[in-house]
Amino acid sequence: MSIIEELSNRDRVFEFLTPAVSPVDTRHGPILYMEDVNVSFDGFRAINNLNMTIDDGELRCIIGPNGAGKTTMMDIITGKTAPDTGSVWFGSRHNLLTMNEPEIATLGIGRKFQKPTVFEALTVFENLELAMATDKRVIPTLRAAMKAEFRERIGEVLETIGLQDLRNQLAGILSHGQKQWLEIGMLLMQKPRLLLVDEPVAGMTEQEMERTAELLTSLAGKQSVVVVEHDMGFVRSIARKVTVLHQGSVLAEGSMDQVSNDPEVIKVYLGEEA
Amino acid sequence: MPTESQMLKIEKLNQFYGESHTLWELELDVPKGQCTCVMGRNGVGKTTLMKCVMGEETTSSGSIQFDGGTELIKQKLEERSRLGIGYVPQGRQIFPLLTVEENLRTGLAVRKDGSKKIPERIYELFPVLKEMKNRRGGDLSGGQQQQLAIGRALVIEPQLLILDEPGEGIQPNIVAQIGEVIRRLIKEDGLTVLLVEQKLPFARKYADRFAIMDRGRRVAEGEIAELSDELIKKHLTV
Amino acid sequence: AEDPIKVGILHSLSGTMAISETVLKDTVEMLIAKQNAEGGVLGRELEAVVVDPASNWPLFAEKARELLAQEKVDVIFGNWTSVSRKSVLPVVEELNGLLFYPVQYEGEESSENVFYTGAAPNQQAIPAVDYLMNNIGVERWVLAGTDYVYPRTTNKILETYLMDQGVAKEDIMINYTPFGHSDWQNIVSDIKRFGSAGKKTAVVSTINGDANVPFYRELGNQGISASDIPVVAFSVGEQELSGIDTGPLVGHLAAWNYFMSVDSDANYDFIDQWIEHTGNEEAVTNDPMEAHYIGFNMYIEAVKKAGTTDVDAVKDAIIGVSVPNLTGGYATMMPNHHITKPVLIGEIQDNGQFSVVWETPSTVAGDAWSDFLPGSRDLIADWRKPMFCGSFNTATGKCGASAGEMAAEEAE
Amino acid sequence: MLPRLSPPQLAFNRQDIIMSILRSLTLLLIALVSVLSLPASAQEDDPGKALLNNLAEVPASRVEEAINAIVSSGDERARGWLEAYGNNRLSRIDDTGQVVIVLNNRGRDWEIANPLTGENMGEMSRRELDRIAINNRIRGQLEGILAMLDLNATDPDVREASAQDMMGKVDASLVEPLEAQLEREENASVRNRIEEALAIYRVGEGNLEAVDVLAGSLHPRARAALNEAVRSDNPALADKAEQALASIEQKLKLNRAAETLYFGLSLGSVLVLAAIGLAITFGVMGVINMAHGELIMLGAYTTWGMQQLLPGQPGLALIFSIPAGFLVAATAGIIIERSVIQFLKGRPLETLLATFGISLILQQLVRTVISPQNRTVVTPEWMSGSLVINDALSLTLNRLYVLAFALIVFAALMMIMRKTRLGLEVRAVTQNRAMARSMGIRATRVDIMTFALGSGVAGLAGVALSQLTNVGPNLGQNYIIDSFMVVVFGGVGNLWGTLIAGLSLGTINQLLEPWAGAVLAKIIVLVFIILFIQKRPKGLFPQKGRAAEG
Amino acid sequence: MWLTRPLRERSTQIFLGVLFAALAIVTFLHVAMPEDSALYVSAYTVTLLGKYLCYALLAVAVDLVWGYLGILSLGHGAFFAIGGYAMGMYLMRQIGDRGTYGDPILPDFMVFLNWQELPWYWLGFDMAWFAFIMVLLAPGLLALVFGFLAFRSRVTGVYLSIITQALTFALMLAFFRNEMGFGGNNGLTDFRDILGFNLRTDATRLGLFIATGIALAIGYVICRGIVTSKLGRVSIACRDAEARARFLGYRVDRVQLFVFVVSAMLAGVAGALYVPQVGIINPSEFSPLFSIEVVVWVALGGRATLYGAVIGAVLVNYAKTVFTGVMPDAWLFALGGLFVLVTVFLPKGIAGLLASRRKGKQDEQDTPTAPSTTEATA
Ligand SMILES: Nc1ncnc2c1ncn2[C@@H]1O[C@H](COP(=O)(O)OP(=O)(O)OP(=O)(O)O)[C@@H](O)[C@H]1O
Ligand SMILES: Nc1ncnc2c1ncn2[C@@H]1O[C@H](COP(=O)(O)OP(=O)(O)OP(=O)(O)O)[C@@H](O)[C@H]1O
Ligand SMILES: CC(C)C[C@H](N)C(=O)O
Ligand SMILES: [Mg+2]
Ligand SMILES: [Mg+2]
Repeated sequence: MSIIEELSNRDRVFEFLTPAVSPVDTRHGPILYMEDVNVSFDGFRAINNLNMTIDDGELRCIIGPNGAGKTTMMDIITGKTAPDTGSVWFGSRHNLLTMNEPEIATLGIGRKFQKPTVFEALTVFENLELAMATDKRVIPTLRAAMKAEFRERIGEVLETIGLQDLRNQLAGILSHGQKQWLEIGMLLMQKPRLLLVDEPVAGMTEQEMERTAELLTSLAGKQSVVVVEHDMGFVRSIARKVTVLHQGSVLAEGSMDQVSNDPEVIKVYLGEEA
Repeated sequence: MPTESQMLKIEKLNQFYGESHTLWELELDVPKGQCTCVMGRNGVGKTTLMKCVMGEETTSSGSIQFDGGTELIKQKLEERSRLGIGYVPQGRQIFPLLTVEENLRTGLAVRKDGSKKIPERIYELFPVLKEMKNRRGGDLSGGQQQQLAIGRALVIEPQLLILDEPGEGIQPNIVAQIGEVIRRLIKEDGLTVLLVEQKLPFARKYADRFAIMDRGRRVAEGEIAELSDELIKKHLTV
Repeated sequence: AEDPIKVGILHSLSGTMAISETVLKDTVEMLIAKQNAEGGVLGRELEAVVVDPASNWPLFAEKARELLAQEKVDVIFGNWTSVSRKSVLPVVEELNGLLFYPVQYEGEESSENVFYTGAAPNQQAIPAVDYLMNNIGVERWVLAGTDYVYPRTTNKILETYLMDQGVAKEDIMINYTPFGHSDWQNIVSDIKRFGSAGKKTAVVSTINGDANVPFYRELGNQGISASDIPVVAFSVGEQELSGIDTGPLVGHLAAWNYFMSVDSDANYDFIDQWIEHTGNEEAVTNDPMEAHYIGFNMYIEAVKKAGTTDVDAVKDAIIGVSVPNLTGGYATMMPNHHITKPVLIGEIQDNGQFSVVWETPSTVAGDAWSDFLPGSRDLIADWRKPMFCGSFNTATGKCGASAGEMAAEEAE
Repeated sequence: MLPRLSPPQLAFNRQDIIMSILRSLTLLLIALVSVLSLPASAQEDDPGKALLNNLAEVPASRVEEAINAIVSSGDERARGWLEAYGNNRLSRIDDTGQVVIVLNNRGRDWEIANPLTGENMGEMSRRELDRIAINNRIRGQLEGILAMLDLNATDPDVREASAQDMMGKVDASLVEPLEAQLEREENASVRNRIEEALAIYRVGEGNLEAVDVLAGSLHPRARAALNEAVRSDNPALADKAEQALASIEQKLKLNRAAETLYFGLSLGSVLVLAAIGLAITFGVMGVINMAHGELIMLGAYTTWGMQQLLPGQPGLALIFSIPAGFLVAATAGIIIERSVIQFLKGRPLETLLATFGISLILQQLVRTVISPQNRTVVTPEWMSGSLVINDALSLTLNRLYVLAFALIVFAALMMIMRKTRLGLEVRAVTQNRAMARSMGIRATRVDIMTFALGSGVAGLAGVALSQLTNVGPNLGQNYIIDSFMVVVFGGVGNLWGTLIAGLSLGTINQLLEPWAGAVLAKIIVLVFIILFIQKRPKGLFPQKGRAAEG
Repeated sequence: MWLTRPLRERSTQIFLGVLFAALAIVTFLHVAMPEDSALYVSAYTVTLLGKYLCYALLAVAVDLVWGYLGILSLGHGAFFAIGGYAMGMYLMRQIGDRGTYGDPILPDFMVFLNWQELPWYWLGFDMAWFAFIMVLLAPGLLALVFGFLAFRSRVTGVYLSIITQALTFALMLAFFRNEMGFGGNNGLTDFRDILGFNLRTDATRLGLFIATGIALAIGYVICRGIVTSKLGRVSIACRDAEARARFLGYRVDRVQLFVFVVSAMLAGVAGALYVPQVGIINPSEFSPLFSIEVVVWVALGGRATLYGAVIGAVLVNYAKTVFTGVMPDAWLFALGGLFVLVTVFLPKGIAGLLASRRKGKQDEQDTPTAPSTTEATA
């Protein structure tokens, strides 16, 4: 695990690599703050007066029925979808609603999509290279050189995600689960302050799930992590605080035990036996 | 096991992606009226095997016999569904710009009874689909899409239903519900199910038989009860 | 036997201009075949070298260079559009070739190496306007053209000319359209309105190529007949009419130097020959074909006169050469490399032919430089020595720069 | 009809003509009765012969007299002769000097007939015939004369047309006969016309009441007369005329607006027709079909071919061309699909390359097999001319038909895509081919049928376009860019989008044209498209939501 | 350095080697061989080859945006033509008073259409340095403005293709207008000399040919430099999964804009070199069909390889030259057939054919292929 810690050590970032944005200010409270957010699509309310805060360094699990608005919530945070009303703040300084996706990403919010999306025409190695936290502006990118150090870091992540053998394969031919891993790897390279992870273990075996769980818990503390997942075993194994979304708003929040005994939650989500 | 009771009999199947040999001399029996679960780590070729059965990938050698005689390999992709194979692929593959209803209607063409209506039963099994009838498939949430994919495969009233990780991304109670549906269809309609699943509890609960794949080969097979921790350790952990 | 005389044919066989130019290629081939049947010239056969510049202007220059430098042709017959000629011009001048250009054009050019057998504006536009003014009594004018140099120049000339004749500015409407324009509703309706002011109105059309068919169709459908507002066109000939339902056009006019319907034996022979050559009973002839006929015969005469195909000798010899044209008269090569032509006004008939309604009493010599453009009023061209100049300024008494440079080059 | 001033040098005495015409009319009636029994013999001393010879021989300046002589002779064949003369069909045989009527003047040998007996004289070489010259001015007069004859016709429409012809041409000599005609006339609209015609004359004479008659008229002649009056030195008249003009202008403005709208819709419908096939092959199937224009061209050539097959029946041929054009283009589409496109599944951009090649081949094929020249497609009678709403507004019929045709084709296509199984299947196949096949959809068949449908519709467009523009090898090239523009502007994959895009681009263009000129209008429309796409990066009717991002 | 990286790369070395060898051989054969020798390369051929090289540079520019950025520009002819016009204006001004009307300032076409003075946008073009800067700046600026608008609002796929087409179409119509002051349909012709060298001499022609070769080499290296840099990989990322790249923090619009502008400038240079060699620039260079044809060259040569674009451009244009001479009536069949056959039988173009020949040794990174799902259709 020390590798990961090493990697996620924000203090090790070289000066010239630091993106030219002001740092996130979390002195006054949570790292993410959403208030009264509403979104509707053609009259359908996907997010309904949603209020939520994520604390700095927290690991938060979000569960909820299909269509509850979990992915939509992530879309809002990352700038993909603009809410109809409400406010979303990153730290106390950055109003996310005024920013576009790259700005938000540069600020330190990373995301893994529900459907794994990687750059299929690039190799696994290159995928990771692009995700690396460096200056993402055009000219610096043009002039960027591949340093031994970077190579090493990529190598480490490759090891973590178990794709060393496939490093020079095009990402397009990976199997579903392999793509999931690659995307997690990209997230690691990015070293964001806040990770949004949408269904990371779909299509993984139990063992892989365990590994993922370990990985995510080890990140928490230094980085904040929001995990959306339907696999209750997995959620249980990592969860500290769980939020249940339903019909676009928070239905319940609390520890896993609290939540899983909530009759409402059982009714709309878990079903009898969970 | 006598062949007549085999819905699918796969023998010595080999498949390549370009140069890379993905399925090796693969053997698999899928008995009628049962749920057979294929398991294995990521990338061992489960999806590839399903695609071979459906005809989405071409095989280089071997045979796949359907319902005690028909050689599937010789059939075109679109003819296989006419034989009564329903397919729920990994990643859902719904038609994003068709409405939910239209997605379901694509299956009507091959129905034996030539019906022009979507069977009410589908909506009973998945009420969300009725609710979202007129929304475009692509707008649905991941789990809703998964339900749609299953519903769509059921429209053709298949004899054999192939499910590639159907629980992926679906809320627990619906996963359970899908499991129940599978059971019910097996019991009521004598449906045969070929399931790919990673999640042991689900497999244990709803499957009758299992087969484990590793590196493109079938390495173990048997009644679900025979699925021992040892096997799991050997083939399913990294 | 001696080497054949090589005749380059530089006409587009594909692309937008193929519509007009392919027949000219066939014409030259026919003329060559006939000449060979008569024993060639100077005891030498003629041989056609055909290339396809594909309606692409730079390609014209390239192909011209190919013809002159690679194929070493003795003469080129070619080009339709002015832009293609402009593109080819530096090449023929540099490589000292001979080019016969068979199409009416805007003038303002005279090159030592080019022979303009089509009409200059004073051989087409001005007589046509004269006819409309004096014989039809037109008082209001629509100058409609495709937006490019030929119509612009022609209309500029006509505008000056009409104003000189006392036509008021508000009685002239000028309208330009893009190439291949196909939606004429607004413009025709404007013309209709313009023509309803109570004065006899006519349209002088320099509309080019494909745009004509929809234009005439719209005229017909909006109920403008030739007796209301006649249209006189400078680019619509028999070839173009063969693609139009002429029913609604009867009575509209065109000004050319030749019509297929001209009643002369030379013409009938030419038509017979053409029909035989193409094997098509319906084949039509037109003005640029006549221009090539004249140009070709002039070249043959000049070669005979010079006794050689040497370019400089032919250039010298050809000035003053007269050959019969197809309308029963003679065409003479003038010192400015333009030729003399009769001007005919024809009315469109329902059979796709023109009937001649008016004709200049004698032939008109082409003006390289228009008298109605301020910049060229004082210029003349004369390629006889000692003047030997394409743009001699009579006011300053000096030859334009191009000849000066050439003289300098010769001195080197 | 448009105004025509009789040129001053015309020494044509109108009264003479009128009188002679009226006289001849009576004679005509008598003759008509007697002619039935009269054998067409006694040619030698047929007075017609002298009349025709006279017409053929007089110098141009005295042609009027010769015509006059023919008219006043009262010969019942006069009308035929004059019509033949007007149509350039009167010729003389070089050798004998005999005047003949040319029945067929195409090609080198012409079919001729004897004008006196009507007997067909067979073919004669063009060389031996000498056309009897006529020019526009004379033709105009001839038309006038024939129109005057029509004022007595039994068909009120003919009478009305004839009266309309008289607008602005009435002079003192005509007032009386016209007034007499007015007395007799029962048809209201003909009366109106005659009154207007008279009023125009009277306003010119300074008559105040006549101004009232003209106040409601939209006829350009009436306006011209009022304009004259405004300039007159009679202040009362000028005043009144001005008021009348103002009210006319008001109405004209409205009509003008309606006209522009019509122009716009009509241009729009052409764009829609041209683009709609592409909306299927490109918009729905995703084939970047650069040969679309050539498929349109095939449809147009089919129309031409049909008209060749059914000579003299342009209307019938046109109607047959609709299914034929569809079939020809659809067949071509099937051949293209089977021979090329099917191998490019999943490589949509390469279809651009291949179909570009196909378009070159098709163009050159037409050039070689048929001709590099344009072909004549005849407009049938019922499609030419215009539908007259009033004097200031008339809708050209061919475009009206095309507009209707475009809407019908659109509606039919919409039905197919929405209501039939093919529509569903083609969308499923394009969205996810493998999955569609897994659902038992026969993708190959769907491809063929869809491509054939799109191509066939292109053929239909060609049939319609043959009525508006050139039928030649370049036809397709002229529409391909516009078609893509329309489909994309409307939003790829959306048929409604194509319709609205076509119609609105057409209308914008025509609205701009009067003040910007045709060239600039086109440029502005293009710039508009560019800017519009910035605002709506997925066209007019974009596919919205997650589904589109896929 | 990103620019020197390609020089160490084998494929670029081969490309440059072949290119310079060709330049040297042609020059040698032209200069040293007697005119009647079978090996003699005439000035005609030299100019012809020069033209091919201009087209090749244009094709490389198109391939850069299409192959690596997924922007199918159907309007690159516009940048080419604008570069050409900038050069043409310079050449026009060089004529000085040697024009037919002898006006020391106004070009002939302005004189006879009665223009009184030079329009402002013609000012400065009598100076070579200014004109040459404009060759880069004018297309670059147009690309910048156009690209800024388009990429900012995330116009992609066919929509982008069609508005590039609209752009070049609109420019074509505009340049056709005589009032624009660029000579209308007749364009700019009758050039005399460039930088003091007489354009009508073989030596100048050879010089232009060599200059074009060098420009192509430089352009190729620049493109290769971009493509092999991290920016190149980001481009591919933008091409295939634009949204994903954005979530990684890349300003996709900036990347697109940068590459687009570079490409437009290269196209401008190609146009500028083209004009003195063919002797005319006229609005038909703006014609949408020309731009489509350029795309066809690239596709035929093999997309996303750069050298494929060069091969495609040279091959198609050579075929055109040969066919129009050998079979003037039927060359379109041959050319059209060629397009069809190559597409059907050589899915990756000619470069793909070459690549599969030397497969094994070749590293995958060289030719990233685009997954078809993200192609420019809906
Ligand atoms: N663009 C859209 N247009 C219409 N409806 C949409 C759109 N995007 C999302 N929705 C709807 O909004 C609701 C929330 O969707 P979302 O994807 O956020 O659900 P989710 O909680 O992530 O579900 P799952 O667990 O199944 O992934 C769903 O009902 C979906 O159908
Ligand atoms: N189109 C392809 N081309 C080349 N290789 C492929 C392709 N698709 C899959 N593969 C490779 O084939 C192997 C088997 O893939 P497959 O998708 O069948 O795995 P799987 O068992 O379904 O895995 P998962 O559990 O992750 O879904 C993988 O190693 C994958 O990288
Ligand atoms: C009027 C045209 C047919 C020819 C003319 N010379 C031109 O400029 O293109
Ligand atoms: Mg989700
Ligand atoms: Mg799988």
